[in-house]
Amino acid sequence: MSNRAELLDLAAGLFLLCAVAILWRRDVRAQTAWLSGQGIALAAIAAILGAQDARPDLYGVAAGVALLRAALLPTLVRRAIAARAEDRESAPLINVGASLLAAVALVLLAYTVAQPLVRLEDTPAARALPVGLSVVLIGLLILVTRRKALSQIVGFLLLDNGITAVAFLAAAGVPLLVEFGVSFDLLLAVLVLRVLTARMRNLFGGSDLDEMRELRD
Amino acid sequence: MSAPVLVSLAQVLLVLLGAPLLVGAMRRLRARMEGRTGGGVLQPWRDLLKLLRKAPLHPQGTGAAFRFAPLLGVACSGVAAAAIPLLSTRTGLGAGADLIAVVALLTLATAALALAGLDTATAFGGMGASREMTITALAEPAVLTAVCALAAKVGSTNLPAIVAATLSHGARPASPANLLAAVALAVVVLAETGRLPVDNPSTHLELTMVHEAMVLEYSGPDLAMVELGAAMRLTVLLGLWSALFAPWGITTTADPARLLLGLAAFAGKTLLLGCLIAAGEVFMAKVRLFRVPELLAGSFLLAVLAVSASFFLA
Amino acid sequence: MSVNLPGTALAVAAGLSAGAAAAALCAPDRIRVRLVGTLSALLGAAGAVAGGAALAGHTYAARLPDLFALSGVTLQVDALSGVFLAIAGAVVSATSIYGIGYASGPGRGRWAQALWPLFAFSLLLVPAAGSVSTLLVAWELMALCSLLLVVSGDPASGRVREAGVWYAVMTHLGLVAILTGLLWLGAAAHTETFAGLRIAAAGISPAVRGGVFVLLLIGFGSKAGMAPLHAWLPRAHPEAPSPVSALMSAAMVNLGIYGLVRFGLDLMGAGSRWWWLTTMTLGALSAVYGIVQAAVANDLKRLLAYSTVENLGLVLVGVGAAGVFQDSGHPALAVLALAAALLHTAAHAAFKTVLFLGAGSVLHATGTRDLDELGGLRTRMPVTTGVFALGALGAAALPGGAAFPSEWLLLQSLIHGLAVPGTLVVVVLPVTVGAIALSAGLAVATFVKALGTGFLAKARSRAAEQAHEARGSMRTGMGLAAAACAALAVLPGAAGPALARATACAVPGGGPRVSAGVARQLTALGSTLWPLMLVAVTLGALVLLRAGLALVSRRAGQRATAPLWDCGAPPLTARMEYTATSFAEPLQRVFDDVLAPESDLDVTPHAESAYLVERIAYSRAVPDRVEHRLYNPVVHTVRRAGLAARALADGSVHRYLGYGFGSVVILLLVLAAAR
Amino acid sequence: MLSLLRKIVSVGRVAEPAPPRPEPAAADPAQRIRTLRGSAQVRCVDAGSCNGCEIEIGQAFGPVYDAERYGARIVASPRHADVLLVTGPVTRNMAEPLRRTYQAAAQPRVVVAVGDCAIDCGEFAGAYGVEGAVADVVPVDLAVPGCPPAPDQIVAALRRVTGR
Repeated sequence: MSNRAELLDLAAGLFLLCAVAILWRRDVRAQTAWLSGQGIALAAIAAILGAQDARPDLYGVAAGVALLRAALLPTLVRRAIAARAEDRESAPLINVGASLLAAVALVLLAYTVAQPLVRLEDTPAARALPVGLSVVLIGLLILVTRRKALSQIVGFLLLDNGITAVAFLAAAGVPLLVEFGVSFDLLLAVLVLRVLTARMRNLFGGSDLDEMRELRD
Repeated sequence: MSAPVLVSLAQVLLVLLGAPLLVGAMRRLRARMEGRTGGGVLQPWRDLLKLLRKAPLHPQGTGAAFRFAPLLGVACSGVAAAAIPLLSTRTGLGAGADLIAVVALLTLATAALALAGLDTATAFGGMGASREMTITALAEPAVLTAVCALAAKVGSTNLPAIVAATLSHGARPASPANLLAAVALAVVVLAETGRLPVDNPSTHLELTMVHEAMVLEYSGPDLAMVELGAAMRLTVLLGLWSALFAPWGITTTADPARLLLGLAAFAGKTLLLGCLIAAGEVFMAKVRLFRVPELLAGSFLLAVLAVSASFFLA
Repeated sequence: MSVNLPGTALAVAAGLSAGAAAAALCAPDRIRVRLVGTLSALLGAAGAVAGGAALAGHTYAARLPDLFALSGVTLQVDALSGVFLAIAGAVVSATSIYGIGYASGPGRGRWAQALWPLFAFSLLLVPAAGSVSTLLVAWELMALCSLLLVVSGDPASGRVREAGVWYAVMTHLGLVAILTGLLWLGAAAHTETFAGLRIAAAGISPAVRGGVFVLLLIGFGSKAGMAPLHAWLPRAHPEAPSPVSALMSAAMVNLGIYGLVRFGLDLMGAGSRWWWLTTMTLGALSAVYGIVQAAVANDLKRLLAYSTVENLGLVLVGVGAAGVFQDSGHPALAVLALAAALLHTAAHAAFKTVLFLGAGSVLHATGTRDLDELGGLRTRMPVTTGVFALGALGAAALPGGAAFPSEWLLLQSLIHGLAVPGTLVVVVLPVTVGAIALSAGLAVATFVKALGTGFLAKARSRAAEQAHEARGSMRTGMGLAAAACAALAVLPGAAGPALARATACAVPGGGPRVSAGVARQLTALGSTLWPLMLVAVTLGALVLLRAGLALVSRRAGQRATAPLWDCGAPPLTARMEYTATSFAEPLQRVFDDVLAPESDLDVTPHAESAYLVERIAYSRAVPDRVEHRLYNPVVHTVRRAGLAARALADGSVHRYLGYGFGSVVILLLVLAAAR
Repeated sequence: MLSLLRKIVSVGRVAEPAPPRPEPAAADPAQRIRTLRGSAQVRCVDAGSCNGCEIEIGQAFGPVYDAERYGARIVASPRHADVLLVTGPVTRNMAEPLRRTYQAAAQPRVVVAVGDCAIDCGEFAGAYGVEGAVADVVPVDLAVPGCPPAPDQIVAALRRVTGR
């Protein structure tokens, strides 16, 4: 096996490890640190794919991803936490142990459903596809099971990282423009959510989603 | 005596003599980071020798379990030290050096000490035993699943075989399966050796104790054996971890010169890992007892991922 | 022609069984117990000889057409039957000797004693059966005898009656499932002998075979304590007299495994993959659920019963894995997994006999099974404690224990199974390994609890303070079982050839070459464990010597005795000890979602002020959740249906006759329409 | 975490340089009991003090005085201990626990009376709740006078035990 494929595997492994760590930790600040790590791993995946297919544009994408996912977005989330200390704990709906066991099931599920795709095209990138899929599912799990709006943002970012990874691995990279378009949408979304949570906090004194149910009318 | 047997004996001797020094170095580093000077690397040995010279006591109402658990602890760690390829893959136990058997042997020592804690009939002894057994029970799935990930590729749970296979492929230790399994086992090693964030080895408050609470009743030579056993356990587990994930320096022969190199590598790696743990402990607080299962569930998840990753990645 | 060893031994066993039963009914009281016990022990020995001979390669087949009115009796003994014959025989021997001392007390009826040899013989007859009808008859005999023995403990007690009802209902529902399944199979194959079925099974449609397997899995699985059909076990085992519990838990439940292996693997040729994945999943589930319940149980015998659920779950995992590997064309792995399952069955039988007999001695000596009231037995019952410790070491699957080699082998087969291609295998195997590991870890905690709070430390009640050592024959019985435990722990390799022969019966593709490979592997296992043990023992001795030296060099005299450290504030009473409940509390909290324990806190304030507490009552119970969630609704529905049906029965004879007449007419109409 | 690391680096070592070893005297435990040379596990017993001495003992084991570098370490059980640091006048309620603590420690053991109260009941002499000085209850090997004694005096006493 080539050196590059091994590096790709390693980056994919790190990518998955970061997702698990985000699920594992309760402290949102620690989660953002892992999110940065994941952004770096994602950028590494893009760069390795670029080197493999000799596509310089992917280097650009990698740089963009690194800037945005590893630095900008986590910093935004961290700023949002800095304002209020009590939101640091992610307050999961089901206990962390159970959600970790659920993640075991999800990863195995991702692995099972990705098998036909892997068989279709047996490249190192395709074989790493279940990793991306797993991260998407774990992101969704966090979105579903976490109570605080901030940890929902983390879950959202995780989900998007997963989708991006799937895009890289399955289609060997998306056009530069599309990637940046998506990324800026994401940035916008995070900013909006941040502003919203800040305002909610000022109005209601907390961002517990269960307590927001009354806001629907 | 054949060379592999000598290698094993050397490993046992090394762990026996070196374990207290490792603990001393870790305490020293921690003291320095806290602005103190600390007791020096040799202090644990001084403590041990003093304890051995003290008068042995027989606490009323304790029985054989209490009396023999410390010795069993040292014996189990010693046998593990003989089995794990710390210096060379040619250890004297050959096929007996099985990863599962070594893990089970260390569990046996834990169970014996827990029985000793219960045997004292004191509240603290029972409390420590209960907590220790809870943690051990929950750590087991992560260990064996990680073992599964490591063994699946080599096709054997034999330790020298696993280490030799890793050594023969230069870049193998960095595969994603190994990476995930390494993190999983690292958490387990922390839990099994009673380090932060699972247990605080330097606590004086009985209600927060896990391992310490079981041994409150020991004194003199018995306590020396308990402490020596704990130190050897730490060294052996760190050695096992480094043999599995950073096997550099371990020879596949019994050549004396290479063994010396292996010795230096072993000392360096173990010291580095020990110092990492000690330094980490300065920054960390103990987690609540009922969050420990979360920690171990995460470790189990990583181990399962390691197994899956060994299939879908590389 | 030379004498056929298994056949002769079985005939001897039959004679001894009849003799012992007759002796129980007729012999004078003075010698009755001793005579029945001795004859039953010999019966067991004969069974063990039959099994041993079968394992050594002797086979036996016979047809006795006149023995039974309609179908006759067909017997057939091969190495696979041999495993179960040998186990059952050995367990019968140990428990019968134990029973002499146990039954000597007052209130032991003749009928209960007469049933004992019959039950024992039925345990030998089931694996020796060579046709469906013989198997069913033997099975029913076994079920009936065991049921009567369960309720023989104390028929007046409500709990015993309740246990009896549960056991009766579940064992008969299981029988119905087996009966239906086997009749269906027999009808499809047009034969009822095993030899005929083996040939005909290949021609039966997969759908029929699948249906038969599901029925058999339900029937045999419920006998083997497979979750969620285990509910009778934790009820029947604690209430039955201890030798009966031992015999049921160590020998009878194994026959469920025998049925599955015989029909699923041997006669129906492994079938489809989903059969075995189901078996494996249910096995893993049973293992984890059983041991979680055992970990929080206070009743020593209930704990042991749940441990049986766990261990049989592990055996089911092995059997399931064997099926999966066989199905995917890896006979060598299948043989390995099946050998692990059979070895674990034997190991479980050995240590569970020890543990149940030990628990019986404790019950005999103290009158309680509640771990929270025991403790301190170590000084008063040293032999029982030692033997129980050996059994607990086995049950915890630690090195030196009986179950360690078999669990090790099981893990080996699963780990090597990862090489089998197939997504499902890759998904299922790691999770199964995790489940086995979790059950092994919890088993350690469970048996540290059982030994530590039950036997070590201080007595927690007067009953435990006044305990006495078990009688001579009880000690002998326990000692025999403990010796078997020790042998399995240190010499598992010796079982290699026998297991190879037994697995060759069930895994046809294996062939002698593969079996020889397994034998080699098992021998290697034996030699693998030897150095470990040896070195551990030597090192232990060395360290001991060192400690002794330190002692001698410092002070020639004895160790000074000091009071326990009580934090300076005496007295340190037994009430301050950790109890079994408090020991298991962290685990109970961790598995809160699985166990759903019920706790009740009742605070009675003082009459004068609401802020002063007069009394606090706390109670906690961990009911079987499966039973609550699954069985109770079914029972309620059935009861409601029954009540509704009572409206039909108003006592009028005419009406009842009318029902009969009506059904005959409807039946005839259906037949006519079908024509 | 980074800020903590920065603080560790910037503060560095705060332990004061070790003062010269106290002159060994014939009455020193280290001279009498060769077993304890180089290592002493310490158990503190508050027999009824005002907690002034406890604060000073805490300082003695803190970063500045750092008694650990001379081989002394605080432990959680008298079974593990060689040295009992007893403070305060012995109150009636603490007399028996003190005796039992002394018995619980394995031979050889050293009792250090810390503070004036421990030596002669100090301010509390003759009070109704006081049983007597520490020496009235258990044999005392070393005394550290002062109300409260300074940490360096406590450290010096411990050095007399460990001989370092």
